[in-house]
Amino acid sequence: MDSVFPVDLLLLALVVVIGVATIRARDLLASTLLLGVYSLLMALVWTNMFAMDVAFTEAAVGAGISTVLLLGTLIVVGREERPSRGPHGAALLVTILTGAALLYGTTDMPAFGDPNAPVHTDAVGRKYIAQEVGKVHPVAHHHDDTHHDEAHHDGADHSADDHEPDTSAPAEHHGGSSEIHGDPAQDAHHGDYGTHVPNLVTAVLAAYRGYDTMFETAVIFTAGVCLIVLLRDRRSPPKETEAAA
Amino acid sequence: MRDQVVPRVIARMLIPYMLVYGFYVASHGELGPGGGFQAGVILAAALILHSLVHGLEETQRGVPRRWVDRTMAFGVLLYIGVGIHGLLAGNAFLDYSSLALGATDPESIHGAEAMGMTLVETGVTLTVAAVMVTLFDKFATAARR
Amino acid sequence: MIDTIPWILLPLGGFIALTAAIGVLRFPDFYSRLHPAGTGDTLAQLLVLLGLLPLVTAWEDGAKLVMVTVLLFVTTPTATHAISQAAHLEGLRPWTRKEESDG
Amino acid sequence: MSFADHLPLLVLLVPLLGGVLSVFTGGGRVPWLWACSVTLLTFLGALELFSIVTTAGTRTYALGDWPAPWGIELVVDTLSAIVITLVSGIATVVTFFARRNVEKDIPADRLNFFYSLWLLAITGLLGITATGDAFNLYVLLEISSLTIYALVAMGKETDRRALPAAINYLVMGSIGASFLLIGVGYLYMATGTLNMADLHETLTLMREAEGGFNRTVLTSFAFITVGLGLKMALFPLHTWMPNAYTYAPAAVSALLAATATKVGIYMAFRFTFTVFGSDFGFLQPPNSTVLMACACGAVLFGSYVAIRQRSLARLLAYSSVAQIGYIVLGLSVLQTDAVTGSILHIVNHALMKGGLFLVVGVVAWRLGSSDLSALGGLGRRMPLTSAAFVVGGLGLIGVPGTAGFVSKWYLLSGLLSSGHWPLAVTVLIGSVLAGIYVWRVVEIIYFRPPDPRHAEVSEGPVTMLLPVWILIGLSLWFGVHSAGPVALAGEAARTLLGQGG
Amino acid sequence: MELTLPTIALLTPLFGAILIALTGRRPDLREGVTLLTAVGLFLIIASMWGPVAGGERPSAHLVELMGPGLTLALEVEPLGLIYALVASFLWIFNSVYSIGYMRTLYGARSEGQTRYYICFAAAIFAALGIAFSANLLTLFLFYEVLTFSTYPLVTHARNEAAFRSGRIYLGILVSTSTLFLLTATIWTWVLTGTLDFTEGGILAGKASAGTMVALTCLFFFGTGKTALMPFHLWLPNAMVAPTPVSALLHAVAVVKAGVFTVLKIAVAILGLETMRQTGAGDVVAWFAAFTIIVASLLAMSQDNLKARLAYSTIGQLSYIVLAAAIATKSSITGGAMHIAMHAFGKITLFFCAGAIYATAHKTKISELGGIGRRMPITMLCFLVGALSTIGLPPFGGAWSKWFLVQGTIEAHDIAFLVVLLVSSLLNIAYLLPIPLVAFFGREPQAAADGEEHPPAEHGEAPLLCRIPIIVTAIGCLLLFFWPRFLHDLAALAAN
Amino acid sequence: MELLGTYNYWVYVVIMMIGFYAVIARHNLVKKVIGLGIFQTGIFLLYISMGVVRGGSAPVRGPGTPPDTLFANPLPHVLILTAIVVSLSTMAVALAIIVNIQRRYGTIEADEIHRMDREEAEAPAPSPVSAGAEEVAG
Amino acid sequence: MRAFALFLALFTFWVCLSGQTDSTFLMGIGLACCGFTAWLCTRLEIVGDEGQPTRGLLSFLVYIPWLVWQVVLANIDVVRRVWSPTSTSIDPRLFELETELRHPVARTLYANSITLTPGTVTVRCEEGHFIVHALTEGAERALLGGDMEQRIRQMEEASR
Amino acid sequence: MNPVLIASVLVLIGLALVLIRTLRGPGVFDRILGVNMIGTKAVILLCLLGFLEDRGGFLDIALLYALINFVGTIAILKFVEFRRLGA
Ligand code: NA
Ligand code: NA
Repeated sequence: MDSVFPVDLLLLALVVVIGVATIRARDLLASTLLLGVYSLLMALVWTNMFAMDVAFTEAAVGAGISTVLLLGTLIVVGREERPSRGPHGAALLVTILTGAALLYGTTDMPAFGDPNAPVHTDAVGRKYIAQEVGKVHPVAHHHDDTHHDEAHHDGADHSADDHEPDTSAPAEHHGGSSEIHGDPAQDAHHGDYGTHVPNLVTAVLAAYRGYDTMFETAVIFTAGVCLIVLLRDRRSPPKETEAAA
Repeated sequence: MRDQVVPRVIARMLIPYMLVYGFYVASHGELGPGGGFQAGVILAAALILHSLVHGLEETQRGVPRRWVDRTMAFGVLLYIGVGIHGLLAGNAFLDYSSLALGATDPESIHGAEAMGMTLVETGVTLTVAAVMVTLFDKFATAARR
Repeated sequence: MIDTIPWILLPLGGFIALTAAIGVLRFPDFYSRLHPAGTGDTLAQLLVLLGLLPLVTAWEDGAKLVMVTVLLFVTTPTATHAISQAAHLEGLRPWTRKEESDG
Repeated sequence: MSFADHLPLLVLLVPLLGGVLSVFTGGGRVPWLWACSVTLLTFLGALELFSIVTTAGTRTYALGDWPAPWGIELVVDTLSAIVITLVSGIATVVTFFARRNVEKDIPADRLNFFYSLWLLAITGLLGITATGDAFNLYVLLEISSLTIYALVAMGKETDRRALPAAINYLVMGSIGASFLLIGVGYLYMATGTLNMADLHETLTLMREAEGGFNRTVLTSFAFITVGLGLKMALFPLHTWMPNAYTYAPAAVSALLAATATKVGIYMAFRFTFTVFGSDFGFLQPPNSTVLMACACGAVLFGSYVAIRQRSLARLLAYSSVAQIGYIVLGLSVLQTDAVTGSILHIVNHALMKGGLFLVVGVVAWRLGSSDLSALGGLGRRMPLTSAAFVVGGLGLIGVPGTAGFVSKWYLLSGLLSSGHWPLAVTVLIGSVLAGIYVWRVVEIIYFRPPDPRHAEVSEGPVTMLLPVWILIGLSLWFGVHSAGPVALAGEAARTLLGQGG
Repeated sequence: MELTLPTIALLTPLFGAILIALTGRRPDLREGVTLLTAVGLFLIIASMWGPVAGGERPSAHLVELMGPGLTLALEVEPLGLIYALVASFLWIFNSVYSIGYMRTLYGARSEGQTRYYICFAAAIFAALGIAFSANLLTLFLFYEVLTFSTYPLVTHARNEAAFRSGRIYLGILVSTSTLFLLTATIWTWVLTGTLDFTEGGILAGKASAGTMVALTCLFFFGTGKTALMPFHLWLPNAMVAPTPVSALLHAVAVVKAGVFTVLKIAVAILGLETMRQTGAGDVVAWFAAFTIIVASLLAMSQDNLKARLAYSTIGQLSYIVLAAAIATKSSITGGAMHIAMHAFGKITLFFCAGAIYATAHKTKISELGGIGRRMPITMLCFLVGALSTIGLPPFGGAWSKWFLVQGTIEAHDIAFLVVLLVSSLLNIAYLLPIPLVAFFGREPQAAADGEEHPPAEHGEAPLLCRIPIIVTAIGCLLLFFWPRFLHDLAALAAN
Repeated sequence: MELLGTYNYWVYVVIMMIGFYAVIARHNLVKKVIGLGIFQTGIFLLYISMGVVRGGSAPVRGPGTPPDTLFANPLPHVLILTAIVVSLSTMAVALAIIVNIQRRYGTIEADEIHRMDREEAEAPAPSPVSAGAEEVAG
Repeated sequence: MRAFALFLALFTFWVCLSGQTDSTFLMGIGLACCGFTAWLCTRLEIVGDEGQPTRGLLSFLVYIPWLVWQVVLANIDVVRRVWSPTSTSIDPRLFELETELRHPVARTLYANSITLTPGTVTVRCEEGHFIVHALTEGAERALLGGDMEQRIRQMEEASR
Repeated sequence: MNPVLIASVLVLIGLALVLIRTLRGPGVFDRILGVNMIGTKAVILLCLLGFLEDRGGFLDIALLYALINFVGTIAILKFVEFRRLGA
């Protein structure tokens, strides 16, 4: 039994309790505080699920930045939520239907943590982990319906080798997998980046899916611009206007 | 909070270390957890702490709004610029291997890839830090009456 | 010898942390709850640090562990103080035994 | 790699860079000029890309030279090329148009930021169209959404109701995006990949292996459909749209109406056909019945409510609800002609509605209001603007000679040849209702006595009328010379339906 | 776009419209242009008579609208030529009449006259497009253009009543064409893959009997311009328009476009043979018969002259619809001829009504007592028009009625024969009293409150109104004695 | 074990339902935004759960990592990093709009705002200013 | 001078964090970042006596073990009171504590030390006096004894 | 069994107990105190979890969280005390 599970169970139970409390609190300040705690515990959950970078971010964002943003808002809008009458029937129905649909979808899902899940056995995740994606061959820039076998770095598949035959098996092997497995000196060999990028998350984030991250940065930038536009400084000095005009 | 001695002193002590910690997280993204985004948040948190304790005006005297606005755009531009470098070098957009500047040995290529990642992460850091500071600035200003 | 240190210090740290939590839950008013909050966790962290140090493999991990502890030693009392100061400024009055016997 | 190879990327890199750099453009007319140049450049690139794709077939672009499905790839096929050209073209025209409206609606010291958001919104829309990655699509969708929320909220300078409209849009849009995220997550869970082509391949293999529907995939389909339904304002998930279109700055409404919802529909096409595949069997009864019911509801409800509106912008917004219904109707029957009609209608409706919202822009700029009560006698005082409205309105009805007729023709022949009589009747009734709401406005414009408050108002300036008539004129042009568009849309439809092409 | 004779004919009124727009500020020039265009157009169309009667089919490909099979194309064949000839010929005199009428009533420079002449030219353009269309798509397109181009004419008065009528006009015409005609067109396209007008129809063997019935109903009811009940209301409502417009609606272009369309569809889409075999026209035929009788009865109850004429038109149109529905050779011939005959008769009647209004400001039949003595020529022409409409010799209407009757006999349908005969009696009952009253009735005296309607000291209608009346009345007469050329074309069409 | 196999997914569904309910049922706009945050965190949990491998470890491959280590799939982590950023940005924009609403309406309760708008629409609107007309005059 | 001291401290911090002493690149980056931070902090006006009390460092290092010992000692007391089955074990009170400490860092250290030692929490930290909340009378008396203030005053004097 | 897990569970239980205080209040300062304390406990927990699975990266998160927790608490207090953030 993994140590993941007991801690995970306890944490998740707490998360649910806090979630409900956050929603139920009339005092918006209390809601804000609880949301911070909620994020923090969620970060713990994710730490426990080996998602270090995500936990790192969630802690910084959920407990830090969004708390501050909410506080800034509450200063303007006040702390009290006007009381409303009882549970909202239609909303409850919609929520339950949505939840039921989601649960229905989970019934065909692989078990939690199952190493045979498609997510782990599919070539995509495995090549990320091995950092053996390899660049597109210059000739094959277009019409690459057969992109599965274009990687030119083909080392060993480090994980889940024996669970499912790799449909996109590497076409040619430089050296043998046994050599790499056996020789500790070779352990450090990573196909795409040598030893430079041990954090696989960073590799995927900044390189393989760097395009996503570029737009993520653009999203942040967008948020900044939106705020500049939407929250005009009321005491904006007139010289600023002049300078712009 | 300027007149509350304990938070003020502690904040003054902490802020430089927070900043350095932020830079550390940014530059060690490839090695461990964290990266541009987290680093940016930490850097911003340091400045936010400064604003909380010393007041917005004082922070903006040290780090003017204009800088922040420029940094916000500069980060994105750095990211795009690294991408365009690959494009101009005859590879695809965001192909960092062109940062090896013609070297073809695997070690240089790997180093170039890592360098590219560091550069784009720096771009992310700058933008995130600047935007987070802007967010705080805007909400704090909006809240002032 | 070095293997037993974690076995002593870590559960002790956990116990202190738990104690502090119970204190916060049990104590009658805000001001008295400050005490376990401001002290219990720092000690717990200290014990955890000492308990974990034998398990550290890379020296920078040890350094970080120390840093976390130092940081907590700096920030926890500061935060506790700041909270109590805010409460006091707000006019929150402490619970006293005399009051209880009066009421 | 040659310049042409980079085009799929460049068409969205240019507005992205332009959007970021726009922050540095200072004030006055510089930001506007900048935005105009950027969109024009984008449009020229898109035209070039369009000609390449239509002659040489689908283009792909592996970002960072990482092969798909590990890296993200851009895929521009006929449908994407059409939508890219459409979006960038309309963006160019609307940007050129926007100056006066924006100067009136937006404080002068925020113009560079406004155009920054504007260009980023366009970037997002173009990016959605070009990407071949399901998650990247979500990210780009959020860029465009976020900017559009802010752009809508900027209508607050003239009418505070823009703010609730924007927050409502934001909440519903975020729910939509979240549903999309859930759907993509379930898909990823089931297949382990995010690349659209790869997803399709894996799903096909899965179906063959399992001999039935995987419940995870089925749920994913449902959530993606609902999410995109929210984004494209498909009845009954359209409730955010009328207010957003009404209270947003006029230029923003035009951009939104012409491009944003269209891109939403484009996404529905991508997921339905490229990812799930028409042969997947999801769009069979009863699933398709739900979609058809929504589409029919959209047509009837949207048209009916449009008749009862008191503001021109709102009327056009509800009309959009109805027109989106037509497009979804075509999609839901999975028949070549109907899908062709849908694709045609994406383009045609974008042109017509874009032009009509620009008319609203001219009117709002001149009269300070787009209330129908203020439009009396407009036909005499602003003859060209009014004529543009009439032509665009006829297109909405689907009168022969306008582009609207062509798309409706294919839609109807698709519906009839697949035996969907009730749907065809709905489309026809929708057209009649469209006739009523359009004609109501025409009567006011031409026959009501002028409002004395606006007695002195004269025709809009050439720089505003030109964009209006470019869009309206194009919709007329495509109404007559529609053979080319029809052939192209037909090819796109056959490709989507996997009939070769 | 091929610049052959049909194309030139089609474009002539369009250029005329542009010229009218350009000369709008100078009324004399403007109206001169109108007349010149009308005459020129008639000559161009008349020049096609010889070749078409000789079996040629001048054609032109305009534009490939939506790809193969869905093009805009023109082809001149006998039926279309009849309609085009009638429309272009009557346009000349309608223009003359318009000039007289509008100047008398409103003055040369009054509001909206340029628009009036432009729309008139545009309506003729659309009518020609319908007449020469080589396929159903082209026909449908011009059919809609006609609707929209005549809308400004119907609402020429720009008052509340005009809007209401305009709404009804557009509402009925657009919704019937959208809901039924378009559906039928697309359905045909889906069934056959072509929309080209073909001799013998294109649906033979492609559609079941039930489909044929449905299609026929969709086509016939979808052609709202035939004013088949229950979609007839637009026609009486449109009488608020100036009289020349009514003439255009009732005689020159609009309703004739409707009946031309049904005839054309019966001949070249549905196919007469197929229709007869499948009984496709039965439902429509009964509706037409019903319309004929009811419209005649309604006409009798109208006191407003133009309203009575409007209901008369509804009845007369249904003759042609009935002819198309019966789908025999004679009935089609009769129907085709009736287009011309009714046009001449009805335009005469409307011209007269307009002349009476312009001269004496009278609209009600009950006020017409003795007017024949002040306006003898006008009322004489009215009598001629009425007799031709009723179908009595020696006027043109007699021939078309004759072929219609023959058609019902060929179809062995006694019921429809009876309907025709009864309706003729009704025609007499509601049309003849008017000239009788005019000539023999007593001139009404001033009403009690009376300065408003003083016994008008007026004489004949203005010259520019009188000439067209006389010409069209003579036309009615000539068509009886020289029906040959018309009959030949009609018979060609029916084959 | 079967129960343990899917409980994570149940929890995520529950969390999403909590947030979703708040988004649609609450009138207070700040509460809606908070609900949205919880809703989205639920989705993040779904993704992160996907990446977990029993017996795996964090996807960092240091020099000392044994070669046969099972790693959690890094891709969901990357996706969620992006999604968190997006969610934060959305929240910031939403709150900015809410601040504006409070300033212009004096309330952030959606139903009250709706009521105010309706009342305003029913009342006769003041004459709008015509900017274009001004420009023509000037 | 202070900025340089800060720079040195920061770089030490960096080395501890990074641990990659063999990577010239990372160390170079570290130097640059620490330099930049020092410069930025100067701009932000947080470099100074309050932020970097460099001179009292040595005596501070002596003070720490004593403080930790106090923390441990006093914690035992709080633990006992927390686990005691009745709530009678505490008798909270608020009292004023005169202090002669002037330097902000010294006052901060004193205030935080009071808070860290269980049984007492600094509630207000005013010029010349603190307001302290004590859990028991014993804790109050221990503080009023002034042992802690004495040690800190020695440090304050040493750094002057 | 391992000492790290024992400590983790103990800390986690403590965290849950503090949560009860946070939820109950009664005053806003009790909540703030609770939140701050949960933060501290989370930091301890993060240190422990790092050694539960032998991953150094956790310490970075702990460090970050200690910092963020402090800044957040100061921000909240600023809100409560001054009803503003900026000055
Ligand atoms: Na990282
Ligand atoms: Na204490």
